[in-house]
Amino acid sequence: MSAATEAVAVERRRVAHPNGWWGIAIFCASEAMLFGLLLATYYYLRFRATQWPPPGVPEPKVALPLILTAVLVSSSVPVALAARAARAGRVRVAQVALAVALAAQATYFGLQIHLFLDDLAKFTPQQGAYGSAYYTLVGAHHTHVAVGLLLDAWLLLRLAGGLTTYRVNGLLATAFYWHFVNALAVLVVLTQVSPSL
Amino acid sequence: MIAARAPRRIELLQWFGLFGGAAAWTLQHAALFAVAVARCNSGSAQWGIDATAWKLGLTIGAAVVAAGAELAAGVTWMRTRGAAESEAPPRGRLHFFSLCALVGNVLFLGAILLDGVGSLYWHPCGQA
Amino acid sequence: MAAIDVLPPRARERVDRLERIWAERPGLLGWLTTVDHKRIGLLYFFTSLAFFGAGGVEALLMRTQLAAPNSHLLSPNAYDQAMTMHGITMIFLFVIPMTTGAFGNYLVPLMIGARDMAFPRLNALGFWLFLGSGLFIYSAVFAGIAPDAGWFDYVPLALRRFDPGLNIDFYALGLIFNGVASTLASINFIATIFKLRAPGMSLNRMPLFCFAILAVSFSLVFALPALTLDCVLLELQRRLQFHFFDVGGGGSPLLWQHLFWFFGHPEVYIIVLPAFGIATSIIPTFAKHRMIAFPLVAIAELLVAFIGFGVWAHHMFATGLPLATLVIFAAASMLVVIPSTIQIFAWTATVMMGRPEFRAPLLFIGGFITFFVIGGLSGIMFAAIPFDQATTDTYFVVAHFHFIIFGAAVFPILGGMYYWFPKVTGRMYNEPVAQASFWLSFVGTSLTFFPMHVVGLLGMPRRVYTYDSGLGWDAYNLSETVGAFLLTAGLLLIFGNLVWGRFRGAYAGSDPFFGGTLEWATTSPPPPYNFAVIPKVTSPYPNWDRQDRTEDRPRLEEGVLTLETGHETPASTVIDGALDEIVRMPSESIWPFALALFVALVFVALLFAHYAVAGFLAVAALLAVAAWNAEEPETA
Amino acid sequence: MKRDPTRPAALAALAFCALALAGCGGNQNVLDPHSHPERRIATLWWVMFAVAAIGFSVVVLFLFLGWVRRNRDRLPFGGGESAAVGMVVALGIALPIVLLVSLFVYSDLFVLKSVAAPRPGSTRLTLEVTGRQWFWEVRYPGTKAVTANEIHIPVGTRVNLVGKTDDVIHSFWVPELNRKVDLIPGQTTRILLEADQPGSYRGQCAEYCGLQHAHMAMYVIAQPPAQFRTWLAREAKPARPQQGSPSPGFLAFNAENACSGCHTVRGTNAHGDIGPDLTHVASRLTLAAGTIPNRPADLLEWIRDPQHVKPGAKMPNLDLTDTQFREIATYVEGLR
Repeated sequence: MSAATEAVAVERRRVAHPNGWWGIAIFCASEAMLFGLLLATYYYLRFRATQWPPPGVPEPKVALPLILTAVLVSSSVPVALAARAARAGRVRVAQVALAVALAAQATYFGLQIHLFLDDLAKFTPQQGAYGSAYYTLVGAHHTHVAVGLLLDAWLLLRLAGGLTTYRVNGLLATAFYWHFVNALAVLVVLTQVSPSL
Repeated sequence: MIAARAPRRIELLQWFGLFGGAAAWTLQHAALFAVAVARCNSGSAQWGIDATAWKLGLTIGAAVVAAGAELAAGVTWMRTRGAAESEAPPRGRLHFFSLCALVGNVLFLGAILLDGVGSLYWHPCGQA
Repeated sequence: MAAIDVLPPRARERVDRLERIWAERPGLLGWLTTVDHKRIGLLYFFTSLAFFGAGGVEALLMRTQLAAPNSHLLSPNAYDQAMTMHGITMIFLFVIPMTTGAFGNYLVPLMIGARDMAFPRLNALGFWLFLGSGLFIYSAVFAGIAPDAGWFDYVPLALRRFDPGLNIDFYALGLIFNGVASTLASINFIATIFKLRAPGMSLNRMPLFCFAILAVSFSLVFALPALTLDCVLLELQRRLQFHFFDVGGGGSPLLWQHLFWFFGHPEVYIIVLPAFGIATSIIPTFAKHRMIAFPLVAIAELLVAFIGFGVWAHHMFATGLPLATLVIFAAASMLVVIPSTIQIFAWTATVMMGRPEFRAPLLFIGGFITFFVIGGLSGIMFAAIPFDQATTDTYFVVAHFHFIIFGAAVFPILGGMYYWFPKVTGRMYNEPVAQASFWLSFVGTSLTFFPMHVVGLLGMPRRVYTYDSGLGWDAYNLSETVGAFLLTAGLLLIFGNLVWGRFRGAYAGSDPFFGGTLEWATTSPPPPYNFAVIPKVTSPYPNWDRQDRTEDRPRLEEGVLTLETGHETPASTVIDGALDEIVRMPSESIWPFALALFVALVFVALLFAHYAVAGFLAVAALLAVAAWNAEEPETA
Repeated sequence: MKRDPTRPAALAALAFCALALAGCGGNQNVLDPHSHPERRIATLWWVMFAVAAIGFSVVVLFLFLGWVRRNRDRLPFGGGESAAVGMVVALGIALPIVLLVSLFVYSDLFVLKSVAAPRPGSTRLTLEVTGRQWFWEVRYPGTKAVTANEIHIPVGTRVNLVGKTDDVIHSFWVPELNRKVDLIPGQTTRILLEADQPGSYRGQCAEYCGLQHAHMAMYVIAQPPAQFRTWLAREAKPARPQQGSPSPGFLAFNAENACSGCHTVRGTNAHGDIGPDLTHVASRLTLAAGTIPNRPADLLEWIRDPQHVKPGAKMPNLDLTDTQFREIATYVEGLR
């Protein structure tokens, strides 16, 4: 029987999550702790500062980051669709949904990088604790998005060669990763803009 | 082969029993630390946080949840009484974890109360 | 192998097919490309043993320097480097890779009746990364610029202003590197224990050793990010002048300590938990009795790991934090004791209930319990804030944690080496010599570490490269040094015994000790596929269920769960261990090794601040990942 | 050498030094308390030690019983499987909870009260100690007195010691008087210092602070209040002005990139701030933060080759002639 039909059969039979899903889930748990501590660091330093951001540093923009985050979070929908389609063996649908998600996420990433450089022109991490915490937190988040983009691109490439159990698992894992990153994005952006609220 | 399914309610009781106390203590412990830091640092001190109220609320809330978890564990244990710990799931596993939870929640309840008493006993920012 | 030679033809065929399917490339290349958890376990074993030797030499250098007051064997800087490297080596390059990497890797799949880890290639990657990080850190030693700010690396001492060399960069980058390896290994253990348990092994029938490894893996997964983040922030500050730890820039030196100990205290339990697991494997075997209060012991292993995350600030009782903050950590430090007391009395009760046979492995566990109680009791004292503030950073602490992380963590490792030696090599060690080696190590350990309590109470601080005469410390220090050399002799005797056993020992057969867990249900050494037929499990001590074991032979003939048609292992539901699917396992691959190599080079480039080069190497690493991913088990 | 008018004072100082050094033998003992807080800590230790000893004996006894009675399937004190589980619950859970909670209340609520930092202004005397690599700078607010590695306090008086650091983290610790407290950059930490009988109490830096962490000791000298006041008065004075033409030692001391670049001698133009204040160095017990006793021979050795006496210390080996070294030593010996 062909790899694709076998993959679908496996998906039908299985009641628990596959190994790969557990692997990425535990990895994300570790990443969650990393971001939790990163946020804790941000607030620990903030609690000590009488002015946050310090004088001479502009308050963070609010509207644009929030809108962008909304875009990123909404990309969870096509990602979920792709995963569902792949489990049902509908490779075309999976590819299209994944491509849509990739497009949205890439736009988000591009604009965020633009904002990042824009901020750097205004104030630097070397200026003090605020800048250091701000850029480290936001930078860490962008890195995770970049990794997600690579995963998407790679999966699209592989799906062109049809479905296998391995690729379906890969897609399920990537989907989980994106839902996780999107959830974190909310926490990160709220912290990022909090001084202006 | 699919394992026999236990009624949903007792499953929930078992898992709440197992994790309830742990979750309550984790939240209270972390929050107490956060409140202490926020209360005593130059920046956040201006926010006028009422440390005592927070500590009291957190402690009582957490204690209630942990007690509830202990209760849930107790119920699970009664419902599966007589089962061997290594018996086939779900019965054996329910019994096994109810025993674990009965012990765990006692510890967490103790930790929650000591946390509360200790942090309320001392002046919020007096240096050690 | 005797068991397999007399197989009836149909079973014989299946076994032969399994042998063919699971055979790996021979020779050096085979070791570079292997994904067999047993061979990877052995790689971990010998590598971490080598680092154990290095850490031991550092310890002996320090003890020799401290044997007498005002001695000049080591310069202050040489001493500081030895002190720092001793800590880093023993924790990150010996105990963790030895317990999880070697024991965990070799035993977990065998104990749960699986044919390999859930992610065999990731497993290989974990080892090669660990090896890389170890070599990376030790290259600093040979360059004479090893980390010298202590394994706890407090700022500001570790900042550029006070430590301008590469020493601390080796520390920070090396530990980030090492953390990646440990995290990957832990993820693999959790997935394996959750998913690959033999059908019938519901969580309440899982061996206690697996509970311990599960607890350790979760601790690592959640604790390591703190260390990684701390080291990243440190490098950002040292290299790019960020401000996290300097007051001038709005940072805080205590931030380092909070993050470090948020990792550092769970770390203590990470070090000692596998020892619990080994003890809970050895005691029932030699007491010939199931572990008393099995569920309580199981949950205790998980609880100690969990509560261990709530006690970090008890390492900071002297930093002048507010009392109201300290006291909640004192509270948690009190409660974290209970899981250990549960286990101690469960172990002793099992020994009393059973008919214990005090052979070498059980002797080592007896030593372990003794030392663990001493170190545990002195540990409780640090939950008493005033006493902690009086004795922290003295030799009393050194005594306390060496009883824990040497007495309690390493003795079971040594006992475990004897216990599983026949399983791994198929031969026996020499019992009388083994018992002698125990007593020698026991006396050596006591003589080395016990006087440290006294000298600490007499006011001797830690981390001093020398001390003045006339403070009443001299005699104690001398005895500690003598003890250290006795202990070394004991350890050498152990390893000598094992080497002898490997080549001259009598053949052991598959189950010389009548152990209760599944690793004893297969041949010694186990075949590449571990079990010709995936064993039936109906209790936490399946190897003692004669009925089930006698069924294995007919099941092999009928081919029930023999899976001899592909490179496969069964996967079960997470909680109740019901058979869920048959997983195709990947075969040997060079890509884990290649990837680890590129990652190592990335860290070297970062060390020398060639960021562009690091970027190119990172791309190369990504390509290696792609190549790895393109090799799919189904198509292979 | 001209006759020293302050000989009696010097003799007194020497006598005191001898007494102090005699007392140096092992007087860094946590369990030899000389103050109220430290007595509470020592008691706490003995209580915990007693309970610990019992607990340890019980476990070892159980192991021993398991070994001698290895052929019975029952607990030594009767009872089977369920009794064993009962034992685990009783001795492993119930009893420890009771003991630990009592220890928590006793130590972390009550004993802690007596060792906790004094509220600012709650004490008769306040003094400032600054940890520096690798010596202790001591100031008495309200006076000009600045000294190093030697803290004089009036006996039987509660003193609020305010700790700071100039560089890395140090930890102030005088075992026989109280617990320790870390000195952290960017903040001050307080600790209660009191001695209930005269004497000199050795203390040492307790937080790893770099190369010479091992040689960062200090003495707390508890004196009768009258004696303390005279000491403080003398310590606050500037150095005795040079009679007539400045001595060659004085000149060498103040020469370009010589001692005065790093050291202060109040009343002269030596204003260096890297090393300790030397205004009255000759009256101190030890040199280089307790590394060597303050005797002429050791002083000369120290000035001539500090990097041999205390490798890594901030004090450089100066490129001077032997006579210059001797002249400097003579000058420094005169700084009483």
